[in-house]
Amino acid sequence: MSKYLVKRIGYLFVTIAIVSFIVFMMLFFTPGDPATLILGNMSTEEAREAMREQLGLNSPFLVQYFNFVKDLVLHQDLGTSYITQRPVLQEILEVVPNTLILSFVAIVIAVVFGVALGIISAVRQYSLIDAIVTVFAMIGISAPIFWYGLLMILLFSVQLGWFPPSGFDTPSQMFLPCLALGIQSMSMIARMTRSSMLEIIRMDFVKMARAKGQKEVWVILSHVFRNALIPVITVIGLQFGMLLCGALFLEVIFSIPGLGRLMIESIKMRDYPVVMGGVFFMSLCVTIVNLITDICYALVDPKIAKS
Amino acid sequence: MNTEKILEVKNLKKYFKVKNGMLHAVDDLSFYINKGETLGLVGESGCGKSTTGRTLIRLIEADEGEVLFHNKDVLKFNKPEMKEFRQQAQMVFQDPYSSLNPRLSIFELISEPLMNSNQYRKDKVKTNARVKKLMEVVGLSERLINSYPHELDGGRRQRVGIARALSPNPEFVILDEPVSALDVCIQAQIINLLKRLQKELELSFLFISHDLSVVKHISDRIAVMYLGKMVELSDYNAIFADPLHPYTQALLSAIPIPKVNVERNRTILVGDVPSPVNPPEGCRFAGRCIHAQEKCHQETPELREVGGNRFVACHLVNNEPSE
Amino acid sequence: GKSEPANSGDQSSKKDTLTVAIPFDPITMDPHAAGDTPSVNNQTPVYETLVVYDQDSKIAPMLAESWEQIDAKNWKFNLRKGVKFHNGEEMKASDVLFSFKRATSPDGVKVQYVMGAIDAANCKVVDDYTIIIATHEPFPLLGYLPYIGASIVSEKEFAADPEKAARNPVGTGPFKFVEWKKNDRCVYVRNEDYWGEKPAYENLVIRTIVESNSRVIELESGSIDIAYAIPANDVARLEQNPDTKIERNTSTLFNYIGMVNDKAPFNNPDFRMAIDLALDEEAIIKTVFRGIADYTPTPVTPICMYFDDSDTKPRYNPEEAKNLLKKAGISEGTTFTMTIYEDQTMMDAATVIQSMLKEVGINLEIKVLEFGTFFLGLESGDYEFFISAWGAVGFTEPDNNLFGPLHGSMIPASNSVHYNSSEYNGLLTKSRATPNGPEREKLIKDAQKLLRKDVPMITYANLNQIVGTRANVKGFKPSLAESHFVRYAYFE
Amino acid sequence: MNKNKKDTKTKVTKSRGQFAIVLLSFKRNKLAMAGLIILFILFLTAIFAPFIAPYGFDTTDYDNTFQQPSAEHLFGTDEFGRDIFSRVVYGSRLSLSVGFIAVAISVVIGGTLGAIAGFYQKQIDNLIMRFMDILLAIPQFLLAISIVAVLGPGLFNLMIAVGISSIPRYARIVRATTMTIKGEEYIEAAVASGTNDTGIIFKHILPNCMAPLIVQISLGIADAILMAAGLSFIGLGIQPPAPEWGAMLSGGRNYIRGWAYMTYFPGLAIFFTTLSLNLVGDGLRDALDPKLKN
Amino acid sequence: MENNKLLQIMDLCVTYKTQEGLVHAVNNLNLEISDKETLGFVGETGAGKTTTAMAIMRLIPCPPGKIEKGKIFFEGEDLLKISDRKMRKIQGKDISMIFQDPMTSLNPVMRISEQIMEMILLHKKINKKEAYAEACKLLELVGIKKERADDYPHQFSGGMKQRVVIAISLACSPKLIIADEPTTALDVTIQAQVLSLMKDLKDEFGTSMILITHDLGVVAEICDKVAIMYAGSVVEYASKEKLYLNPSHPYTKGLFNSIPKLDTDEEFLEEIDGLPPEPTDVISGCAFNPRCPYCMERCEKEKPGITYLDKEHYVCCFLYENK
Ligand SMILES: Nc1ncnc2c1ncn2[C@@H]1O[C@H](COP(=O)(O)OP(=O)(O)OP(=O)(O)O)[C@@H](O)[C@H]1O
Ligand SMILES: Nc1ncnc2c1ncn2[C@@H]1O[C@H](COP(=O)(O)OP(=O)(O)OP(=O)(O)O)[C@@H](O)[C@H]1O
Ligand SMILES: [Mg+2]
Ligand SMILES: [Mg+2]
Repeated sequence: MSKYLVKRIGYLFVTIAIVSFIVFMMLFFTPGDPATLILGNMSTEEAREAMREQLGLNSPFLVQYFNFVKDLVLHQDLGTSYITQRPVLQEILEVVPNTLILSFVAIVIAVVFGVALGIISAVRQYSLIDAIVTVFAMIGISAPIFWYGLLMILLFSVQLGWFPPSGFDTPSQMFLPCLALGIQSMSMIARMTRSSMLEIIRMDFVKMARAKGQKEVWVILSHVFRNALIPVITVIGLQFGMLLCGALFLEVIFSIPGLGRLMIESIKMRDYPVVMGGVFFMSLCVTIVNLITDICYALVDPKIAKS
Repeated sequence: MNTEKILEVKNLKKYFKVKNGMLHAVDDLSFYINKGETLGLVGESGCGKSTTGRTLIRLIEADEGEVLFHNKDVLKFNKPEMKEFRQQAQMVFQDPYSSLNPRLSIFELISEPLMNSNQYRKDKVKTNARVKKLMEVVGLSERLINSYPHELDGGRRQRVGIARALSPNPEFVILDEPVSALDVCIQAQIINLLKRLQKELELSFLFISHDLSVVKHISDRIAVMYLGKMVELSDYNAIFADPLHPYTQALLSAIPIPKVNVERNRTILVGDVPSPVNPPEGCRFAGRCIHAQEKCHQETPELREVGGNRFVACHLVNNEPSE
Repeated sequence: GKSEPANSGDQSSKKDTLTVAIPFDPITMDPHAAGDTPSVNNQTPVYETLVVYDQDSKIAPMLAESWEQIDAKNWKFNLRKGVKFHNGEEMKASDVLFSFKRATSPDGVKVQYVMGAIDAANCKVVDDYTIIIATHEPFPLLGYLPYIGASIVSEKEFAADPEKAARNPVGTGPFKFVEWKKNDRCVYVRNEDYWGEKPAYENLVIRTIVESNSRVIELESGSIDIAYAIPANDVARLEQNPDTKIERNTSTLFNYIGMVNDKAPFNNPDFRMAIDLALDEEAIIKTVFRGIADYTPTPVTPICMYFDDSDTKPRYNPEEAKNLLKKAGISEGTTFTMTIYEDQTMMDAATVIQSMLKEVGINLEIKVLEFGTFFLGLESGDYEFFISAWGAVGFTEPDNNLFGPLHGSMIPASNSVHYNSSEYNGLLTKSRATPNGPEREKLIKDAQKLLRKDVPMITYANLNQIVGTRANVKGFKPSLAESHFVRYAYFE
Repeated sequence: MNKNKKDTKTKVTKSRGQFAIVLLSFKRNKLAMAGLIILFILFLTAIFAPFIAPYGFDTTDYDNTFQQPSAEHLFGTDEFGRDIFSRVVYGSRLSLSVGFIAVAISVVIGGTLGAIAGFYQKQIDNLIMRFMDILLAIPQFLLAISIVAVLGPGLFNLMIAVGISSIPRYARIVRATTMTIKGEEYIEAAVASGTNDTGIIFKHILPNCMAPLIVQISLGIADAILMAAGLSFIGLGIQPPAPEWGAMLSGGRNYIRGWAYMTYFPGLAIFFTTLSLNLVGDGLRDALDPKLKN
Repeated sequence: MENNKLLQIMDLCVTYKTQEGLVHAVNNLNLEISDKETLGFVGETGAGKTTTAMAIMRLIPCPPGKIEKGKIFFEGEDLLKISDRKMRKIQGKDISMIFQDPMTSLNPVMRISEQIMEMILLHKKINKKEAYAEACKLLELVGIKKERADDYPHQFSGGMKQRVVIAISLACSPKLIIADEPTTALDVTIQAQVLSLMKDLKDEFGTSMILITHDLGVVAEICDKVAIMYAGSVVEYASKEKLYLNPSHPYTKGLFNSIPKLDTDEEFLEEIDGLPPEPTDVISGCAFNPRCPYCMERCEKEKPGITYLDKEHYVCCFLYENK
């Protein structure tokens, strides 16, 4: 297991290194001059040239990338934001907790309700409740998150005045965005749980458990569910990337200071260090979550635990 | 019987690289098949029967050894020679469900091997006639010519598989468990069909199966494999009347016989077939053999002739058969 | 927000926190590195300048008690005594000198556009409370001094650790900085040692709420007291709501349609005039700004000093426009591209302009670029039509709106229309050397008349400052740009 | 071991093509049928937009701005007095073409890569799939944003961005199916009958890859439409006055307080489009995947 | 009702609703089994063997399955009428079941010991520790070392898994074990091991057993009685000896003739023509009539009733009606 972990973590670093290279390359070829953006359009060409020199924007691509890596490795430093002149790491760390809280709460909501609904509809296949869950899940998957985020504000903040439409400090502020984000993944998870439960439910060992005289509830929970969990875990892992994207919309709609918004703004402002840092961080999150899902996988599936 | 060797295999080896070592799927196999003869290849699951069959026609590339087809080494054939060879040697697969492409019609399936020869590719009428002839030969009604495999039952599908193998007029056909997926009644139909075709078309068969009674019914000679090695090879009568290798003996005694009141001395093997990954030195059967001795665990027994055209790989069998 | 909704007036007398919502997050707290409105919004509570525009847009003393112009290039300022920085140090002339030096050094590169005029090397400290400020060329310095780049910072703090100082501003203003939560809020507390009249409330919170809807909803629910940049379509509702009200002011900001003047057919004044004639600016204002903006005939907006009020009507005559187009050799159905960046009002305006130009037989393709890409092309003069804006500084000094965007020496930096008229250049250069008075007034007005004739750009809207406040917030008046002063606000 | 014996149960003798079977199981699946019908209507709408829409998508009418839905303007009018119904109708052209073309891009590139990886395996496979893994480590939407930033906004660039960012999923699925199919006995049978590599890829592997791919495509188009709308929503999408639904939604957001209907209709349009595609995709999956049948 | 009958099935009908139509999986099936008796239940694929077994256990998935009519008496009580609770008490404790495929009948994520303990804890009032000890004892009984009790199924070979399943089914010393093709998925040598184990255990515990299979050899080995099933109903029922020596129903005869014999050489096998009926087809008269070589006019119109050839031997065929 530990060897496996070491290998995975090594792989994680390689992935991130290449991701950073790709992103760096993409940014390099992106039109738009950071110096102009920093200084504004009233600035003089000399000032901009000086700024470019100062930011190292005039060196060749590989040199710039090398400097980035050097700083990262030697100083654990992601550089300084062109725009705010603050360390990128600090910029990111300030906003990242909100994004993580948002994603985490959403995923908890999604997993708890998604799995429960999935189980219910699988067990009661073709029943009314199954139909309702299926339709609900389809709606959850198809409706654009930025739309129902808005509708939620319209309903809960404007019409009913129950929750504030912006900010992310108090639980009441967090409720709407977390719910909105959770709904989408919940739908995915519910459907996945349902179909993998249905697949497992037909297997011989389930019949065997019933033939033992086991109660149906326990058959479902102790035999079917644990096996059905394996594909569900993959979905949860994959959901995380999607969740970060959904979070980005909600950060915009609910005015939440988060990583997604920071990224969009930085991309627009050609604040390369922040973009790099953000991508770096997001990839790190995604890869770590993948690692965690793989470990959960191993915990659930004894076959994988061995190898 | 004609004694011309159509196929001769010498020291064939195929190892697969797997996670924790080398999997000895086929290890130093030698045998031959005469023209018009059926060689039965039996053994338990995973002992390398299919791998042997596949390496013979180079669906898998062998690691070592020679496969002489009409005295020419198949393993050294170049592309055009291979193309020629593929017309002469064909294969019928175990699973009539997965061995037919579900998207092709029966006509397309049967004519596929023909498409490699110019005379058929250009001439639609000829192909059509040939396919219809083949369908008739294997007992498929002509109206099925445009149906798709999923519309047919297992027996019919296997007939399609056979027709397809026969379409380029091969001399030699490898039959990889062609009946094991079928019910007894259908199985009987297919076996009869194969026997009839062999007679009519003077085919040579390599018949792979794990069902000894079926093998016995169809084969002239039988080779028994265990964990990638051949342990015994002789005439079918001899094997059933007087199995020499302890494994063959155990195998025979394990077959349930559908008769009442037959008294049998059964040797029930203990333990499971060991893993073929990095097998130890010595006789591979030694671990389960009730007669195993010191020597068996240390030296690998060679397949040797023990008279009467019988071959066996066991330290404990005397040079002359006991009769 | 942290603050609970204030339901009625009885509670508000006790209120000691003012919460302001702005639409964007500040970029920096370093006044010499700030060019953007949100940063200015967050620095005005903390930093102060030598002089200031009062609520009536007149120059008034702030850190300087009095001043005089010694000659064309030198000004003497007498500083206020007993002014303390938030770190307890007293403000001296040396701090002023330091601030100006810093603002004109590479550190102040973002404020170069204004501060570059100051010749820091020749500024002289006379004594602790007197300083002489020099400019390179004759320059209307006083009108520019309320600029954020001219803020006075503590020499001690900035000399020691500029980076820390940039994040933890230490100024002389009525509020002390407490914390800055990125993309969320900045928090301030009243400076109890303030030299002047202290604000009526103790805490100031400036929140970043990007969504205009949310800003309005939060204002309605009482979570915030003042909301900047209220969308025009919410004005009526906030005015009707007894709990909220709208404060508005005109401004020196304007949006314009740019045409690259050194490129055919835009180099033909007839063509430019034809476009002006084809556009019904009032209709644009009505649709895009829901009527809450004014027309300005030139970059000099009506509030500016020396506004030329002889010719203020928008020109709209599609028939004449067609004639002029014919004269300019533009055939019916010619297609042009209008490049804009993604700003809702600009996209809306472009949409309206598109349909108006269609009336005179010009097809307009709208190309929306990202902000970053937009400016790149602006510099290189790649565009045909474009829409841009000017005037973030917000002074009534007309030079601000005439020189940067149109003076020949500013090509390509800020003169994006590449207008280079020797007559116009001469008028402006001369006006800079002329002290305020009838002579300067004439020069400035002539410049405006020239622009009216030449139409190098079509200024279609003079924006209004629209700020929503709770009904119990008094004493607040929007400034001419978005850098409003909240220090005078109080709860009733 | 003859595990295969079990399969012998699945016998179909009635003469039905695969397509007919899919259709049949589709007919039984009411949700999928509903999806198919909605999708069909959408297609008709897109094709006949000029005949359906009562006004032009960019016809402004400054005297009739902000009209609530009425008989004259089914969905009301927007801030320029444009008829929202007409815009939504014309928008179907954009959204559907963005969805289809973007997916076409990713299927062609991803599918080819996946097929190459799956067929030749070993190093090539390793190289391609590691690269795909890396692309997958960047959240897809972020990747799309970055690509739009590089290329600039616009209809075509939007398609490219959405297309490129979903390459990995098609590469993966095609690779996986190629590899499964490669292991099928009928491929061996084809080799044994002398068919060459090209014949095998085109006659045997590709046609059999289609089932899972089609499912993925129909779900993928829904995702692509959503993603394109998302990009428009944050202002990186199609240029005005093109009636892209995401952009309409984004624009309508400013008027949500007094004129919420402006966000209802484009939102509903996106929703129904993706819903129908998801339903159809789901139905296809059930119809094509024997495991889920009972 | 005679009292020595442990299980008696009367007129059982089971149907499945499928896309193609209603499948009459079990049609008016009658069957009985006495104490300490082993019944072999033979038939082709799709004959309805598994369905019958599931009906006894009351595990027919519903939908799509439905028990249309019939009675299943177990120790005098109709299993189809009692409450779920009561049925759960019987499941596992009095009747236990072994499924066809050992690969899938064990839960892959539970330890072997847990799976055995589950059964014990459900039906015996003992604590976990005792249950664990008992589970180990059961494992030893089926020839698996108790050290391996905490392993997971994937660490076992097929034969071992099937033995674990047997251990589970024996855990509560049931009165009846239903074994659904317990060895079909196993190799011959392993099959021999498992069969001999089952035989020993059955004798030791004195349980009754229904052994479902399509292999007449297996039946010959361990059964006392045999029921031949065709298209959902039993066509012939007799003691093993009687059936093997005197197969009477044309289908039974065909079945015997289809099997390749080990002890005699024949050129061709006798086959039953045609194919088993489609599950959805309703055949009027005797279900076997389209394939029956002795088919009479009457067979196409009427369903044959039960004809007793002997006290222990009945057949459903008009050929014997008047004898
Ligand atoms: N491509 C492969 N890669 C790795 N191992 C393989 C491969 N093909 C076969 N093997 C292994 O080689 C051994 C022999 O396999 P083979 O299929 O020849 O056995 P078999 O006797 O035909 O078995 P069966 O009766 O199940 O068909 C098995 O252990 C199998 O797992
Ligand atoms: N869950 C089900 N849904 C629909 N039809 C079913 C179901 N289970 C069984 N059947 C049908 O009922 C008939 C009898 O099936 P059953 O499984 O009892 O046969 P069997 O004799 O056990 O066959 P095998 O030897 O293949 O196990 C078959 O035609 C089968 O297709
Ligand atoms: Mg005009
Ligand atoms: Mg069965």
